[in-house]
Amino acid sequence: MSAPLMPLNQLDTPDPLSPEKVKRVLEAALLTTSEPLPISELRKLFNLELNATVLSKLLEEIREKWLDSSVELVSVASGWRFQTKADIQPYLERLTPPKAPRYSRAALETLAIITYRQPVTRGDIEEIRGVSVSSSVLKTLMTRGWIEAVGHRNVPGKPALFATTQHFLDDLNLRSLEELPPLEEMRSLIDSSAKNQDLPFEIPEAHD
Amino acid sequence: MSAPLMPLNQLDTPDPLSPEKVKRVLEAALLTTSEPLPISELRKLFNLELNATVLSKLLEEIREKWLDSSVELVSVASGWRFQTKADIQPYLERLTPPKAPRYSRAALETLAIITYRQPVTRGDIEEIRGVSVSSSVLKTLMTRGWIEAVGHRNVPGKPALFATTQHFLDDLNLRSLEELPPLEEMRSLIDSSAKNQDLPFEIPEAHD
Amino acid sequence: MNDNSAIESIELQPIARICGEPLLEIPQDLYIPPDALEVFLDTFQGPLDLLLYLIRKHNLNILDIPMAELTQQYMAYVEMMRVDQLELAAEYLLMTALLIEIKSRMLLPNPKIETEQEHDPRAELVRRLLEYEQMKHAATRINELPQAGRDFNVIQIRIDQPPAAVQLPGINTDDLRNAWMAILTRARIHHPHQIKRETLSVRAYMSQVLRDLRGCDQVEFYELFSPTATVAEVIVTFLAVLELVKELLLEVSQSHDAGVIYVRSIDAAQSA
Repeated sequence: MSAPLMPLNQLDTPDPLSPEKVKRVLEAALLTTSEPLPISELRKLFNLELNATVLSKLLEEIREKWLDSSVELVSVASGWRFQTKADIQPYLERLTPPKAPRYSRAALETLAIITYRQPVTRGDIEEIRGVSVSSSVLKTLMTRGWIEAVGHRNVPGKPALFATTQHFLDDLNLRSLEELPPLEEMRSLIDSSAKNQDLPFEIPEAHD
Repeated sequence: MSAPLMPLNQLDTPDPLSPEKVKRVLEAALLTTSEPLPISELRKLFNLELNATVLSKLLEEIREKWLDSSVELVSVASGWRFQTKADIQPYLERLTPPKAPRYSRAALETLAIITYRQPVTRGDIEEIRGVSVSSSVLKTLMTRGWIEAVGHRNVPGKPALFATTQHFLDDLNLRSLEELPPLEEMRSLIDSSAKNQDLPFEIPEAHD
Repeated sequence: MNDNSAIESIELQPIARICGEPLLEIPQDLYIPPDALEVFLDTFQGPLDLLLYLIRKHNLNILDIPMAELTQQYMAYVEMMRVDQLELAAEYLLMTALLIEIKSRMLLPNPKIETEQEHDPRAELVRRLLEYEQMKHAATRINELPQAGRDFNVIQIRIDQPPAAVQLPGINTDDLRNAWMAILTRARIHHPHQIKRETLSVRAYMSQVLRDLRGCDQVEFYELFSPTATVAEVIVTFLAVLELVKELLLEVSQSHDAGVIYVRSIDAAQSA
């Protein structure tokens, strides 16, 4: 067993805090919590006596140790968490029907617009989609905790501005919005070989 | 890897169901549920194609594999479940400090009356609060060692007279009752909250 | 870049089924059988979506959309939609109006000098179509990402909680004060209540005197006063004794003039 990482506090923790012990404690904490735990929270396990670097290193070791298992340690937006691997999902679904709903196209498009154009108002979403956005779609995404109103635009009616939440990133296994697939450039809508004469305007480029 | 336990169902599960795979699935299922899972339930993971004996044997193997970990697989009345080991508990409690219990309003008011009006009978407390005082409230405060009966009033029924104890002062870090917020200060607070009308009672004053 | 036929060949999946009959594609003339309208509305997210479909899958040139026919048919749908989908009808109607506007402007002699490109309605429509298409793709990509609860589950096992040491509620002096204030406020609201003018220290010493007398038959008066007591303490103790006598909690007796004064708790006297 390796040398203790910090002096033994007899009253509080009866055994010396070896890296092995720290890893045991980290594992137990992460296995018992469904919410991701940030390093700042994990430090509390050791009365803040271990720094973030040490914990990151040990978490990485735990992650590697579990690689071959049916469960993996991942780092998402709000912190570290254990989760099952995708190949296990078909089995687990036999036990409990999938909890997550399948979203309608309207909901997914609304979510995409909020994700890539945030913060946006309902009006902005309607402008892009060309149809009205039903309240139920926004409510569904809010109930899931994926979007939230982060403010109001200072125009008549003071419409709410929606943005995605950290929970949304967590649920998609992402650490930040930057990890989302980048927006694709769309193929031009006007065929250059079309019989029409020169276009009297420039086609705007898709940009983000 | 051992021989498949059952014929491969191509559509449903792409890889052969080796004992290793079964154990991976069992582990994942047990790690995702905090409730114990009975064998009858675990069999559903494999479309009931594995019998209870096989599963019990594999569960036993999983249990042994986890023995040295901070988490253990146990078999309880309603089935199998993973749980943390007791030696990890002190660490986990640092993460989620148990929420401090609070006294009810009735208990706090009773205590305040005994503190400021001592010695008082239960009848006195009821008269001041305008509602009856449950025995459990008095019992709670007595068990805590904060109040005690210091005598009896010589009226029919000889009700006990309650007073606060030294232990109560100790617990509140007070040297004497005089260190409690003076009642005079309270009067000004009450006065400021009372708009117009005269108070229908005299405010007690603290002055020596 | 003429991949028209290629697209057509893979696009043989029915876009909808009407009464079991597959609707293979939206005809170029935009005629939609009335029975199919509902499915049609479900299939497309709105006029932008429909237009995008027509342009992408049928390589329809925005400029070549047969406006007269389209308008006629759209008007018919709008009539049908008005029953319960007035809002949606309005959106299709708006799109039709926009297309007609574009068409009519394109038919006008082309003024070669376009000063402000942004004001070309066709440019604006193309921009919107591209933006919408981009978001449609993004939606698909987001939906393909692994999703908690759908593609994986988070781990949560039980904490083996040993019977925790009972934690007692803590209070502080503010709690007491607030409780007392609540009582006073309530008393003021509900009924006139006489609370006597007394000092806290006297009440505290009353308790102390009773406590001192507990278990004794009687004590001599001077025993109630600590030899180390300050003058103030002596006075307060004396006031406490007087108050206790007044409240019939103490009995003070003296058998003869200048004799020993005895103090006994009436409670003790009764039970003795």
